[in-house]
Parts: sequence; structure tokens; C-alpha cells
Amino acid sequence: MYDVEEIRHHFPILERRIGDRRLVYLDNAATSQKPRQVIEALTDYYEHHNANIHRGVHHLAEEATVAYEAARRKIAHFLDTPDTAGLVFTRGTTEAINLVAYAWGRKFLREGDEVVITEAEHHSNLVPWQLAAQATGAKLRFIPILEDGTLDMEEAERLIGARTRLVGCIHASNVLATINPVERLAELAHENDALMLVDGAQSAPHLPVSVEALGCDFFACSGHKMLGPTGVGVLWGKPEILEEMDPFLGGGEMIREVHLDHSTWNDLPYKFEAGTMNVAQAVGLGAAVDYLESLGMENVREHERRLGEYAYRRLSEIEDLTLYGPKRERTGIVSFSLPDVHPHDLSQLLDEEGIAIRSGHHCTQPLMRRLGVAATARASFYVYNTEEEIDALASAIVRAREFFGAFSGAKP
Amino acid sequence: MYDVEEIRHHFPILERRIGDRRLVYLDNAATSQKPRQVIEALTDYYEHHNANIHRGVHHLAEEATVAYEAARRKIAHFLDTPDTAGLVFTRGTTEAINLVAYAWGRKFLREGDEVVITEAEHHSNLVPWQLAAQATGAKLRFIPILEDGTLDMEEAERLIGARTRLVGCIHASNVLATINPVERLAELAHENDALMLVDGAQSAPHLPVSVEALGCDFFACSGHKMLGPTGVGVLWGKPEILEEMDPFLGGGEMIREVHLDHSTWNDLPYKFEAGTMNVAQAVGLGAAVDYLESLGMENVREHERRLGEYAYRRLSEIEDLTLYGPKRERTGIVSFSLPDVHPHDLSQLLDEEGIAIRSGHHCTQPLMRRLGVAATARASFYVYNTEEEIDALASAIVRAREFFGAFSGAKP
Amino acid sequence: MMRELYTQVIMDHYQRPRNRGTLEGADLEEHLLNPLCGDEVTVYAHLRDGKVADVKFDGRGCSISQASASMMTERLMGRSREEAEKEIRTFKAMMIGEKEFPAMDDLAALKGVIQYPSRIKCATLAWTAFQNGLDNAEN
Amino acid sequence: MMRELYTQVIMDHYQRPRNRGTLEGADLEEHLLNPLCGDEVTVYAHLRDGKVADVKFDGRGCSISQASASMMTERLMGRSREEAEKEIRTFKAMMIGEKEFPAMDDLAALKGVIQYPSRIKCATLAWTAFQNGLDNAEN
Ligand SMILES: Cc1ncc(COP(=O)(O)O)c(C=O)c1O
Ligand SMILES: Cc1ncc(COP(=O)(O)O)c(C=O)c1O
Repeated sequence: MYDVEEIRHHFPILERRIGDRRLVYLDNAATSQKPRQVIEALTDYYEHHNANIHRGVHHLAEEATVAYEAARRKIAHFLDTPDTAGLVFTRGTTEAINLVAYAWGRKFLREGDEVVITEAEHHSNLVPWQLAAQATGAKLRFIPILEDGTLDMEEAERLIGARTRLVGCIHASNVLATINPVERLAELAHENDALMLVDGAQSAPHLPVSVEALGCDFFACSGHKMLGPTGVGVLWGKPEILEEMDPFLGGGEMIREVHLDHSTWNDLPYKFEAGTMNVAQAVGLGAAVDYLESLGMENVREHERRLGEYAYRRLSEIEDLTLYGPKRERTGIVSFSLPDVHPHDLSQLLDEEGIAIRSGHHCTQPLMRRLGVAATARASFYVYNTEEEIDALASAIVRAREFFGAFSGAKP
Repeated sequence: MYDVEEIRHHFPILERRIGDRRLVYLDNAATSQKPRQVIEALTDYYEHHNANIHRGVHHLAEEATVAYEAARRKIAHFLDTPDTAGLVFTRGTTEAINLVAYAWGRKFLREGDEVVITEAEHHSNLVPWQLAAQATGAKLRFIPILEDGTLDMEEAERLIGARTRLVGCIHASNVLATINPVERLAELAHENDALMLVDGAQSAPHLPVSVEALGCDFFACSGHKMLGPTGVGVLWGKPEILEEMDPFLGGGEMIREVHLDHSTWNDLPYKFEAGTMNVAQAVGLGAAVDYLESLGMENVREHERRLGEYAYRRLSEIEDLTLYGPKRERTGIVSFSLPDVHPHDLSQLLDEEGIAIRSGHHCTQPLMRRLGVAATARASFYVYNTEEEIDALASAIVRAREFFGAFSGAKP
Repeated sequence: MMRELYTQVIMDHYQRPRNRGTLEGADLEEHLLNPLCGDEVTVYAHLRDGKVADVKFDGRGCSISQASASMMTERLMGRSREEAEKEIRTFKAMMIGEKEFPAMDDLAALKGVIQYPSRIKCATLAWTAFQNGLDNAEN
Repeated sequence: MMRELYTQVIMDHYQRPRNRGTLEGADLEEHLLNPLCGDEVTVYAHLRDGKVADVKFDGRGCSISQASASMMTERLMGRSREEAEKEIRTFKAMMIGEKEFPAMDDLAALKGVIQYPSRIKCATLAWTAFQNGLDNAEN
């Protein structure tokens, strides 16, 4: 069924060599590689249909508009919502969350209001709220994580209350490999007349997602992490909520009537799409979603669950290696550290063997502080990764450890 | 020297046929077509180098970072500034201007302050200032245009004064084909301790631009109008001014230290580049700028000046046709209308002959009101257009006029 | 092929529009602008005994938007509110290809517009305005 | 090839850092974080008679950042302020390929870093911190 060898053939970059080694790309949580189908959709768009959309009555403009709106419908379908009116194209998750923090936050947050997020948020779902809080006088509250990296839901129940206006949470963690109970958080939010925002940057690429089933009010994700081009992402929001919000960016397309002294706004989703949009990238993301649906998101999830567990097991066997996050119900991410080898040095040594992993704070500095580290190493898997690649990872880690051990037993 | 036939071979879309006609693409002010060199740069990026930038220590991440930063340097060079620290990637002109309207406007504008722009602005350089004015209590003032479409500079001198905090102006008009004296406006602004923002969406693609020579503080332009991909543009700003501004979007990469309760910001330009950027698109824009520089911007300007004048002359010969904008010193744009044929109907009839022009308000509703029309038709030229295409345009307009005239002499 | 869009019927309605003008003291008066092109239309109606007793339109725009408005006034004149709403729904369904165009009616001339998605908004402009007007006249 | 980056000299400075620690009542104390990876360093110095009388560093990070900090302390100890600033400028010029590395010095071990742009910031972290510290100590 799920034929990983066939899938690998769709990804030209997997033929790259790093020095004399085959590329082993395990940095998918940072960004994914692109299948031929997506690259060709971009080329086809530029070579045959490129035009500015919505305002032209010539053939190319019609074709480009149709392609762009078809991509919107595909993505709405992928996220399991009929609301194309609620589906706004952005540059990525970060812009999507900022859009909410500006257009909803600046309008509705007041002194004394609270925004509840978690200790494990990516900076993308923390810094925009810090800025919004500063501008409005609202306060941020943080749901802590338990020792195994899962959310402290008892504390969540205490924190979400009458003052809460919005709850924001990563659906899946880019460090801990957790999948958070955002459905339950959405219930808690709604019981308190607050809104629920889900940062789906690490879920939409990897799990079947239904924004309806999650019960959230906003959902954000990034195209580049789900086989799509860079420079595109989406914000989905309940249309009736988007309707009440102020506009965010001003400019062409998002307007209805413009006078020198005032303007009125276009219908959803156009009200939030100012200026010439990332048309080719939206079309490319449509092709990525087609590709993912052809694999089946259930199969993608199963493949990665298996890889994640296999990696967890293989890496646990390495002496002194610390693994972060829970033992079970993991996504295809493993974050880890070695006492004697700094993550930077580790990834450099791995790179020498063609293995690309990430090291650093993964844009989660508060979480790093909570874990008591400055940085971790992280390997993250996607549709084209294999158990052999994980074996290569494990033995390269062992070699790196031996290499550093060879110089001395003394710790820095 | 400037071999338009050779240039045309670089643009795959020019081989498109519309029905049985060759495509005549005269909608370049809306968006430009892309040369093979740009499309290949994108493909090469995705097939060989794609990775998330700045934070990775593996080969692909290094290569992607180098490619992205090389694109930044190319564009800085293209705009004739050594300040790569002042060169921020955005989605396009619209996002660039909104960035200033939020990060500078919301911080520094006060009740009683004035922002002076023109009657001929694109909605992109009007609506963001309406929103900023609303949020801060500042007022907008408008430099009027004279009958021939040029700016009323006497009125400009009166309007720009002690209350002025920022002057904003399109460098070249997307409707009137004017090139505005933004250098002089910058002087007036600076004499009054105000800043100068130039909307270069219609100049950077078509004229040699030196932000230093213009003397402006901010300059914005869009990649998709200058042979580059959709989804990328730049804001250039004087680093010392960008430094003083608040951040705009919050998230990864734009931060230095993130704590739960506060954060500090990264150095320029990264302070304004939150989240995963449009990396492939920036690289593509770098390739577009390489292509334009290989043609030579002086040559591009000369080619379009010639086409603009030729079109102005050919269209003047058509009975009852009204042309907008000045007679001389035009860019490669002609906006016009016919009394009996609505611009929409005209462009549809032209499309039948494979000729793509634009009709509508061109995102300049206040300018349309000033010109006393609801919409105009617009043909706009670029590096690959020819006099034969303009001949085809002129005869198609004549035929459209005859077609509508055939039904009746009565005007609607 | 495309010149077929501009049929004699459309050009006739465009150049000799029916019920063009304004209505003093109209029960329904609704202005709508097509933000994509700047075309605008205002529709007026007297509503009497639950019926559209008189209807007029005014505005400026392309042949499609103006001809469609003209046809609409003919179509809605004398109809009950419910009938008018049904006509509008049916017309919109035709314009997105979900319903057939009536064979023996001027409206059939608008069939060609379906192929040009950007022009569909031109054709539906007056109809949407009228529906908005009915909604607002309700309160 | 890459393992050449991790020379005996670098590993020695990393695992047996010189002048690691803090200085009580330092005239110069400056903390700097590499936002790209979370590495951090704090540099301390006593400045006496226009000279760097004592210098220490503290922090956590990769072998390159810590070894470079260790080498820096050796390099700056006892220098006049002007000499120290010149050392820092020279080192930064070496790290962007504008100057040659000194042949007979531990610093030469950092030459390999040039090939890895993302690691250059690791190597310069302590040096930048020290320069910032000198700037601030001026006032
Ligand atoms: C003069 C002018 N300013 C701004 C813009 C907006 O550019 P973009 O839509 O690429 O953001 C345009 C193009 O539409 C323009 O012509
Ligand atoms: C959980 C999470 N949220 C948000 C983001 C930000 O996404 P982007 O950088 O595409 O805006 C990321 C990825 O970096 C992420 O992992």
C-alpha cells in the first residue's frame, strides 16, 4: 500500500549527495522537501497561466483566478471544512497567528483580559500575544507541561476562566512530539466564552485534521512544512468571527469602496488578503495537498507513528542519551541530547555523514528553559523517511559520542 | 544591443496561444511574466538546496541561507544601497507599506500629526494610512494632481509642513504613466523633519532606481512585477529608522531572547522577518534582478519609453479615445477609454484576439473619481513587448469600437 | 467564439435599457458596487400589497451588468416578494451552472457569461442588490 | 574532511577551557546570546591603567563557541584597550576571510569554521560580547 520507495522517487532532492554520502534528510519539522508534483505545478503556473487574479477579464487572469480559488477549496477540504470564506492565505503559520493577534486581539482584548497559552508554544504563538498584550493591557497565562511533556490539564482547567478571552495551543509540539488535547481546550475555552486558536504547523502536515472536529475557532498552518512551497500558509477562522474582526493589512483586493477619507471592506476571505497574493504558492500548496491526499493522511500518520516509535526505541539504546517528550502517542519527531556532545557539534558531525538534523532551541526558548537545557538535537521524519535512515542516525550518534569521548573524559 | 526577439525566447508563456491567437500580454503593470532563468532558479532551489534557513548547521541549511542572503545583497545592489541591514523581505509592496504603517505609524503618529500622500495613490499606499490614522488620531492630507496627471507641487509645498510626519508617494503611477518628483518631496519632507516613503511598485521594475539618490527613508516594491515570483517583495528602510521602530510580526527568527513575559529583538533586518520566510521566492527574485541587470535598467527604460510613446501616438489616432496622463516623460503604460465601449467589454473583445489588457479602477478608486470615470482600460508594457503588439492593440481597439457601434449609435 | 457573448439581445438591453431611472420615495433602494471593477448599480422598487409594484435601476457599468439589470427589472415587475426572491435565487443558480437558462427568454442571452468567471459578478450585481434591498426592507 | 574542524587544539580548549569563571566586581561584564541556537557567553574583565588586567568567561555552548572564548581570554589578557579592540577586529576579519589566520597560534585552529557560515557566529560570540563590554565600559 504505502510504498516508501516509490514515494522517494517523487522527491528530486533525495538524490542529492552530501560529499560522498547520500542525503538523509531528518529536518522535516523545520521544513519539508517538495515532490516533483509540486515543483511542476509551480512551473506549469508560471509557464502557462501566470496573471494577476480577480480583477482581470482576460484568459490568463481567469485561469490564474480559477487555479487560486481551486487551491483554496482543496485546502478547505483537506482541513475538513466547507468554509472557503473562512480560509485566508497567508505567508505561513506565523503571519496567520499575527493576523489574529492584530485583527482580533487589538480590537477585542482589554485590560484585565487573559490569553491562555502553554509553556511549550513555538515563539510564533507566544511573541504575537506578548505584543498584543502590551498594546491592550491584557495578560498572558501559561499552561505548564508535566514531566513527560504532556500538558497539565488540571492546571488548564484552573487557568481557563471568566477572564479568559482566547486559548492558544500547538496541536502537535515541534520538540516534544506530543499531540495536545486541543479539543478539550476548545471546550474549556467555549465554556468560558473564549475563543480557541490551534497552531497546526506540526499537525496539518502529519495527521488527519478536521477543524470542525477540533471545535476550534482559528487554525493556522504552513505550506512549506507539508510538501508545499515556501511563502504560503493559511489561517482558517470561523467566518462569523472573521467577519467581526478589523482588517489587518490594508491595500488592494481587501477593499470594497475606497474614498480618500474612509474605506469599506470586501467579503471574506478577501477582506484579509491585501495586495497581490502568493498566487503561485497557493497553487503549489493545492498540489501538495493533492499529493498528501493521494497518500492518505491516515497512512501518513501511521508511517510516521511507526518511524517515531522506532527512532525512540533505537535512540533509547544509546548510553547517556536523554530523550524528551512522552513515551507513547508520539509524532515523528525525536528530540534528544548527549551530556558530552553539544547539539551543534552533534549535527555538524552527523552532517558529515549526510544526515541532516536540527539543533538549537527550535524557536521554543521558554520550553528549553523548562527542560533545563539551552538546546537539543532533533530528528524529524516525514513521508519519505525509512527505518534504515534511522539506523544510520543511531550509529552516527554513537560515532559522534565516541569521537568526542576520545579527546577526554572531562566534561566542559 | 537590446534584442527583444532574443528576450522573448526566455519567456515560456509568450508561446501560449489564446484560442487560435498568439498571446499578446499587455497587463504588465498588474504582474509581469517570468523568464526561464527565474523559473529554473526556483526549481533548482527546491530540487537541490531547500531547507529552513539561519538555524541549521547541515549542508542544505547552509546552502539555503547563503542563497537567501545572496538574494538580499543582489536586491540591495539593484536598489543601489549598501544597506543589506535595511533590506527586509516581505510578500510585496502592500505588506511592506503596512509594515511601516504598523511598526512606525502606530508607534510614532499622534493626534494632530499629518501623513501627506497623493490623490493618485494605489490603495496599498492609502488604506494602510487610513487604518493607522484611525488608530492614532493622525490625519491624512492629499497632494492633488493637475489636469495632465502630474502632481501639483505648489500645493505639495503648502501641504507639507510642521505637522507632517510622513510623506508617501508612488514613484511611478500605475494608471497615469507619470514619474513623480519624489526626490523633491523627500527634500520637503526632510525640511519638515518628516520621513519620506516611496511606493516603488511601478518604478523598480522599469527604471534604474537608487534609493540613495531619491533621498527617501523607505522604499517598497514587489517581485512579481519585476520578473520575479509571486509572494515576495521588499521594504528598504534606513537602518537607523528601522532600528527605532517597533517589531511588526512576532515569531521565530525576529527575536533574540524570549521569556514567557517578555522578549528582545534580533538585529536588522531579521527583526522584521518573523517565521519561515519566502526563501525560494527571495532566491527567485534574486534571479530576476540578475536578469534585469543583464539587460541593463537603462536599456529597459529606453525600450519602454519608446513603446510608451509609440502606444500613446497610435492610440491618439483613434477617434474619440481619451488618453490619461501627461504627453511626455511617460512610463510604458497607457490608460484610456472610449465613450461607447465600457473598459470591461473592451478587454473582453481584445482577449478574443489574444490581447491581454486590464480594465477597472486599478486599485485607485479615488483617482478614478478625480478623473471622472468608474474605470479605464490600461495597456502596460515590459521588456518583451514590441511595436507590432501595439499595432495589434490599436487595430483591435478600432474593431471593438466598430463592433459596439454596429448595434446602435445610442449611448448607454 | 467570444463575440457570441455580445448577442443582439444583450446589446439591445444595454443600449436601450428598460426601466432605467430612479423612483422617488421608493420602499426599496439599494446601491451596490462591484469592488473588482468599479461598476455600480442602484435598484429601486415600490412594494405594494406584498408585490413589486414598480422597479427601476440606475448605475454605470459594462454591457453585461447593465443588460442584466435591465432584464431583471422586466423579470421582477409585478411579482410577489416570494416570487421575486425565487427569481433571484434561480438566476444565481443559472449563473453558476446549477440551473438551466429558460429557452424563450431574454435571460438566455446571458448564458455565455458562465464561461467567464470574472464577468459573472457583473451579471449578478443588480440581482444581489435587489436581494439585499428586500432583506433591508424587511426590517 | 569535516572532522578536521574538530582539531586537537579546539577540543583541548573546549574540554579544558582557560580562564573559565566569573570575576567579582569586574569593570567589564557582558552577556551575549546567540539567538540562532541559544548558546550564551558572559565575559568579565578587570581594566586597570588602560589594560585588560584580568579576563574570564562563562557560559554554555558548542565546542566552537567555548573554545573560541577560551582562546580569546588568552589573547586579550594584559593587552591595552586599543590592542584588545584591534585583536577583536582582526579576529572578525579572519572569520569572514578578509585576513589570514596567524600560523603559529591556537587561533589558527578556528580556520576551518569559515566554511560553515552558521558556525561563524559561534566563533565570534565571545569576541562580540567583549567588544560590547568595552563600548559600555567607556561611559
Ligand atoms: C503603484 C502601486 N503600488 C502598490 C501596488 C501593490 O503591489 P502588490 O499588490 O504587489 O502588493 C501596485 C500594484 O498593484 C502598484 O501599481
Ligand atoms: C509548532 C510550530 N508553530 C509555528 C511554527 C511557525 O511556522 P512558520 O515558520 O512556517 O511561520 C512552527 C515552525 O517553525 C512550528 O513548529
